[in-house]
Amino acid sequence: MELVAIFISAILINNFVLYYFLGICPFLGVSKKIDSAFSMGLAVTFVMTITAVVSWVINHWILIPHELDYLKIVSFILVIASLVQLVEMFIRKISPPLYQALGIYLPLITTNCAIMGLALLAALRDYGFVEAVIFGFGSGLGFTLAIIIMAGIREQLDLAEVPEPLKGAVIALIVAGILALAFNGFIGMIK
Amino acid sequence: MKLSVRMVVVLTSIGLLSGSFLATVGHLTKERIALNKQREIEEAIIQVIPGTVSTQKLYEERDLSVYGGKDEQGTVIGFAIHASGIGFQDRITLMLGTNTSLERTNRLAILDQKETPGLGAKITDAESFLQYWENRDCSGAISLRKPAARSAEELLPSEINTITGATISSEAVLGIVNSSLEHTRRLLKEGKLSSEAQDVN
Amino acid sequence: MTNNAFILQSSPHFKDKDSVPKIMYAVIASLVPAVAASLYFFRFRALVLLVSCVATCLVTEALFLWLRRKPLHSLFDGSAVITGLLLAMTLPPSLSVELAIIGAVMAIAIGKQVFGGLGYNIFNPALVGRAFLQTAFPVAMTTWIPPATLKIQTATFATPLGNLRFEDAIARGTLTPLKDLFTGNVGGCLGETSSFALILGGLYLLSRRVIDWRIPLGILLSLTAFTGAFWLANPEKYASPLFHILAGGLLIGAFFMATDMVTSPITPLGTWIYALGIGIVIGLIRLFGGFAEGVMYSILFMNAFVPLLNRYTRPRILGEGRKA
Amino acid sequence: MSTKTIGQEFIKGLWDENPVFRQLLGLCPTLAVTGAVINGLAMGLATTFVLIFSSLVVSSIKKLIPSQVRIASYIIIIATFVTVADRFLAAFFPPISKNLGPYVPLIVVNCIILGRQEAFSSKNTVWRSLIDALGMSAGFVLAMLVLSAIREILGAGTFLGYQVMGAWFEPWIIMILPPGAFITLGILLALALHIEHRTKSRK
Amino acid sequence: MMEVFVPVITMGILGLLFSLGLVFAFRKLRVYEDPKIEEVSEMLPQANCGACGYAGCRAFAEAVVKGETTPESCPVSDAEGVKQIAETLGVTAAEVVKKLARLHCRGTHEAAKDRGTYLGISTCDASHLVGGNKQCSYGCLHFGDCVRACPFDALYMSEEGLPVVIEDKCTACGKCVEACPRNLFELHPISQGIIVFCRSLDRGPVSRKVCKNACIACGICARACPEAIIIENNLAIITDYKKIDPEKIPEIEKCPTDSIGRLKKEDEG
Amino acid sequence: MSTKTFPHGIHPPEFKDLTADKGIESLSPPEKVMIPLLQHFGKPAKPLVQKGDEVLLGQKIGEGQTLFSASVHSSVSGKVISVDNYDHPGGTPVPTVSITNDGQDNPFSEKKETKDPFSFSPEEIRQKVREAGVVGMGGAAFPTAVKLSPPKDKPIEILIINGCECEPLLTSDYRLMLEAPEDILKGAELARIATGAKRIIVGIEDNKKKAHEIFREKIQSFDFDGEVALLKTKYPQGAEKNLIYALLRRQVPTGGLPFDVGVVVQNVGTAKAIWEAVSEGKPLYERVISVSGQGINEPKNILVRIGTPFKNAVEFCGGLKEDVDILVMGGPMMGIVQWSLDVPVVKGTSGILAWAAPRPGLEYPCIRCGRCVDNCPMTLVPTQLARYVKFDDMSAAEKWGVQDCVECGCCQYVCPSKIPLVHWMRVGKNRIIALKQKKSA
Repeated sequence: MELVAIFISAILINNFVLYYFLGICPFLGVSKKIDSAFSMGLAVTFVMTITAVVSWVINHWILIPHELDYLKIVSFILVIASLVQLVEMFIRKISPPLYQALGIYLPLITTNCAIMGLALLAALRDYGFVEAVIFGFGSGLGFTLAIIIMAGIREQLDLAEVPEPLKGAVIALIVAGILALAFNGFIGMIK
Repeated sequence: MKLSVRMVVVLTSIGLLSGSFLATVGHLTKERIALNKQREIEEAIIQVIPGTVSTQKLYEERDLSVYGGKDEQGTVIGFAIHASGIGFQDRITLMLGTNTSLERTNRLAILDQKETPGLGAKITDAESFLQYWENRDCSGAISLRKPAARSAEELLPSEINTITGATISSEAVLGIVNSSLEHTRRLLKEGKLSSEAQDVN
Repeated sequence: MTNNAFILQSSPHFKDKDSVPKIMYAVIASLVPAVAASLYFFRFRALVLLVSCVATCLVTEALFLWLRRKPLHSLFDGSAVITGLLLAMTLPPSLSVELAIIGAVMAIAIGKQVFGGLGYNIFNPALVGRAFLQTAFPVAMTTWIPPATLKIQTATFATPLGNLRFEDAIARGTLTPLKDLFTGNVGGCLGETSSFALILGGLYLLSRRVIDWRIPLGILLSLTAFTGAFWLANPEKYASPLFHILAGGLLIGAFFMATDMVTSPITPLGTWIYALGIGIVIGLIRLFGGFAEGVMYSILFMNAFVPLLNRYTRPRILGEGRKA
Repeated sequence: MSTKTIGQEFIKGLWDENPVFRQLLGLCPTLAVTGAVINGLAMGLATTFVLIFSSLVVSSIKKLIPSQVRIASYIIIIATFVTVADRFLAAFFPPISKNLGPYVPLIVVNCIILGRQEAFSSKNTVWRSLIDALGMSAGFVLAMLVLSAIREILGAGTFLGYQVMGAWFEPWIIMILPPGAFITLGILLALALHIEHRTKSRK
Repeated sequence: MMEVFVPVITMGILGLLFSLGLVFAFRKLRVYEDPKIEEVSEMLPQANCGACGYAGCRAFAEAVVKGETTPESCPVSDAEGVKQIAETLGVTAAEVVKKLARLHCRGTHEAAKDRGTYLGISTCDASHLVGGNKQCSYGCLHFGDCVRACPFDALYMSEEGLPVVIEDKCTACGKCVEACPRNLFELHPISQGIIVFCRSLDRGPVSRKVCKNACIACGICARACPEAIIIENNLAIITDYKKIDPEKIPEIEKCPTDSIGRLKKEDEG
Repeated sequence: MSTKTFPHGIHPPEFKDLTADKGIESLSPPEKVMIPLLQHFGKPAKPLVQKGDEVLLGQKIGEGQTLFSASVHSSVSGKVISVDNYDHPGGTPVPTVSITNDGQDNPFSEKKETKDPFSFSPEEIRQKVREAGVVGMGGAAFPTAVKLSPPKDKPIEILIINGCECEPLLTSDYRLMLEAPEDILKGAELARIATGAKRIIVGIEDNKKKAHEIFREKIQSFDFDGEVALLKTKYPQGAEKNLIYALLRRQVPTGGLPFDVGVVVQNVGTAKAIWEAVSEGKPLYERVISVSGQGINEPKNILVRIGTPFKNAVEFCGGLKEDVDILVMGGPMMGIVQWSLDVPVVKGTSGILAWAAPRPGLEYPCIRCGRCVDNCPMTLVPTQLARYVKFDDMSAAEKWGVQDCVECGCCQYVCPSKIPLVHWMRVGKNRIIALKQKKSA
């Protein structure tokens, strides 16, 4: 039950983008077209799930036993950065079509605060291994949901007479605000 | 120097330098940070078990720690249950003081919450919520009075009043309290809450 | 006869008489029974809120049209009036006028004009205004007064849904009778109390073919199925589907909010998914969520999916996919 | 190379190249911790600290680092200073540290910082980099201040905790919640674009 | 001692691993790119107008470096820019003659009569689809598709209703030539003096009826300069611009409808 | 009797009573005819005469250049006065042969066909139809000979005779069906032979009950496998793809032709022209048109020579009323507006209509009511297509099927925002073609 709660809450209630403001840069940058938003979402979900695993291992096998709490930030960021590179190379090797779809988004993910935020939040909340993985996967799906909705809306707004100074990031932020309002309806559903 | 060798050397040495620098900083701040944490907990324990002079950690796991509040003689005069769980919007962390037999509540303190300001956030408010938690019968599960009773006198000994308009937050706190009480009771029965456990540090 | 007199245009040269203002004024007309009911049940409070919301919406719309250097005639297309009316109808009668005005400004400003005005908004403007108010002033927006017809004086008064969700109404046997829900003799937002008046207006809109019949039907179907399943499983804990349909903002949502043409899908399949989705999300929020009422949130939530629905439910073109 | 005077180098961060309003960088903390001025200010200062020191370090050792491991080295350097800031706040300002939560460690992935190292410090002298870092930080702090002031005043009726609005004022709670953050930043950006557009067309 | 040792070692190992990974990646995945592409790309105007026939300035730069095309194929670059690119690549640049877009119509609101009340979409191509809003079937439709198509803001609609080329801004990218549904634009060298300002193939009486400034194929210009101007399909056509004798220009400009001649001051930006 | 139909579509006011009961009258040939060399879609025909030539009635004056263009014949006897660009009802000037009428109507060919027309081979029928320059008379003016030549790999089962005339106001086909049912059926039989079809279905809308009855009766006397089907009165019932779907539930593939589903559709007027071409060798130099609308003083159905200026036809019908402000060639839903009465009647002219248009309503932004989607007979999403075209996203417009639009006008008819949807579609198609040409160039 606890796992389901973590999962649902990561997608709908404490959505990474709309509640924690994590991953705003790609959320605004890669949400212009649905297709690329979808690929970005998949890439983030994939990397988030792996990050959840790896950061848990680092945290619980190296940092906590040796009381190296203060190395958390630097080790997480290094691990994420190398992980993303590794994943990129790996995908390029095993599946060129997948690389075409996802690969170009992977470098963008390195400095995506959603990934780092995930590792930090999972550590902060002291999640167990399975919980951390579910949290990572759910958060990735939450990000994907938000960015796809946003891309759909922005594709439609491309065909709207949005006033000139509001075009682009501004209208996207306002839409994000209204989306955050709409997602508010789900709070309190998990307790 | 060959480029790849230089790459390895540069990065490794930056890593080494940063490691030693951080070790120093970590070492310097470690105690202070631990002290801050301890002080925060202690203040909360003193708040929920009046008369506490010193405290002792009796049990610890994720989402639930039990502390003993001691008087000047060093006898445990009450338990302080430090628990957290999911609230309306995000996690709620609270501290509940009880007597040593876990049959009466002492006081409740909310340490961390992100409930709706003006509504759910009233769980931190003494008048509308916390006052009802004093001296409740907690030998069984505590229950919620809804719709809210007009005065504390109307409530049963094991009842607390809902915050009008914030039933879910009230329920969330109640849920965290009841489950952690039950858990603590089990620990007590199993003899895991011995006051001979190590001092809080 | 001079040559220059003729009109030059592309075919077709016949056009139906219906127009945007006509549609908008039909919606306004359909709201008359509900407005009347709100005036009857909440008297002066209703009047004040209705007038201030409509006036603010018009003023805000005019201001934005002026700022954007657009012709002012679109002020009279009736859409701003509808936004104002619908917003007022979804406000608690005890709400102060200042807050209602803030809501109305937000409804037009961030709900409609920032997207380019009529026809381009993604979310229902009235609901954006209301959601803004709900989040900004949660206390004021969940404080209810009894209708004037009940003649009781009390500081707080629960809506039928609040009573059900937060006060164990079924167990305590205080569930609001269906008859009261139907006539509107209960607490709640201005325009949502009288199911009778809303159904009347809804049927008018359906008969004029102003709204898509699939939307109210889909919402009612999925909500009935969802709440019905739980009700059948445990009638001691869950209320009947009929109660859920008549209580709260379901009818005003299903007939007047979800059917907003601009923010609902244009494809038939998309419309079905949209409507069924709204019903399910309402059920989820009402039964398990942190709010007693979920109509506003569920419509806004499904509004967000409309562009995706439109895109992925494009009807098959006649002959598409057949081999040439 | 840059031909700007030192003054211009500093000023550009405030408006022309303001990281938040003009370059849309570092939006995550800008949105997340601006519910109260004190948090916004603390965040701004923490970022300033990291930006200045990493710029100093990067610009002074730029010649030693092969370009292939450039980014990796920057990340380590930045992460080191972020850790320092994080530990410092936790040790001496525990309430603020608690309020900012994971957002202080997240400075490490703030695009402003990596961006400045990549775009400026790695190509310029120590002195210029310092000025640039100061200007950028000032721009960032300014943005944080403006946003958090609006949100705190409207959302709670206070500024830095002091009541500034009269008793008649009903706080707009939405402003300190996520939707308010998005909408306020959106409106501020629109204003910034509008002002920029007007000054440009006047030229 | 351990307290310092462990973190230092940990960080050292992390740095080492990371750098090894990067070395590996650098070795395996390096993609060679000619640095000249970057250089040339920076010299280009970055208008990405596509007039050169490539997907954008970057693509053009790649093509130039590979030798697929020549520097002067960028119609937007001025002579200086082309020379610079050519020097970078070590090739000689051909002489670039600055060209400008010219409108071959003088059917102002006043001169060219309307066909009727046009109620369609306000673009030239839409109007052209229903035969146009002007009685003349060949002339300017006044909706400014060319103005909207110009990536350099080098066109504006004059009050008389015709697009005007701002000579300083025009780069002869040819977007307006493509945009005009009636093909009224042509690119001419800046020095070009004489131009026919009409494209109407209507017979003289008809042309005269629908537009005051239309060529009525009277033949005055052709008689004045028969070696360069002919009348064909009811229209004066300059067959060879180079053969026009400057001395004959006054004679040519005796055109009764002003539909051939030098640019008038008011037509220049 | 059940009526067949297709999904969606609209039912605009018909106004057919203006001319439905008026028999076809002949308009005497004018003093001067202007015969455009382009009366079909494709390239103009090559002129065979030049200024000063004497021509006879029915003499070929323009030779179709390609398979898809039709030959043009003189509709009077007289003298060619010019071969030059002249205004065409299509909107832009095309090469036109102007002939002064000597009033003699001396026919070009004297020799009458003696052979029984039904004994011709398919190739002979096609040859005669091509020679006579017959094109589809419904409005699109597609060369009929091409329509009668199905590719070998696509066997034709059914020939549909289109008697729907679903456009409001027009009654020329209806009158033809009443006055020359036998010629139509004979032409249909010839077309059936030429295409190798097994069955003939005549489709008639149920607002033309009288025509339906006559055809049911007359078809008995023919020995082919035929059927007269009653269709619901709905626009665009007469559109080829919708008609095929309504009668046979077959869907013509997107980008395909009726051939692909084993069907050929011919308009009633075309059927009659086929009969005349094959039995008498008579070229298509005259046709029946409706001159109608509230703006015409005496609405009539008239038989006119190709090349007759609109002015003559309108004056024959009492002239225009004072308040007329729209003049249309064809039906009110798909017809082309005219700015002058000097243009000539062409083979594709089914009517000349004029009325006083109501003041155009203001155009509002699309409120996404979805009526265009609910009424599009091709099940397109017109509003989305129009937005794609407006914001110049041609690849999306293509993906959403802008090229499948048949420009029937249903969407624009119902649009409460008064958006010129069809105009946008046409602009879109045009831009896509231009882009493709640019790409291939």
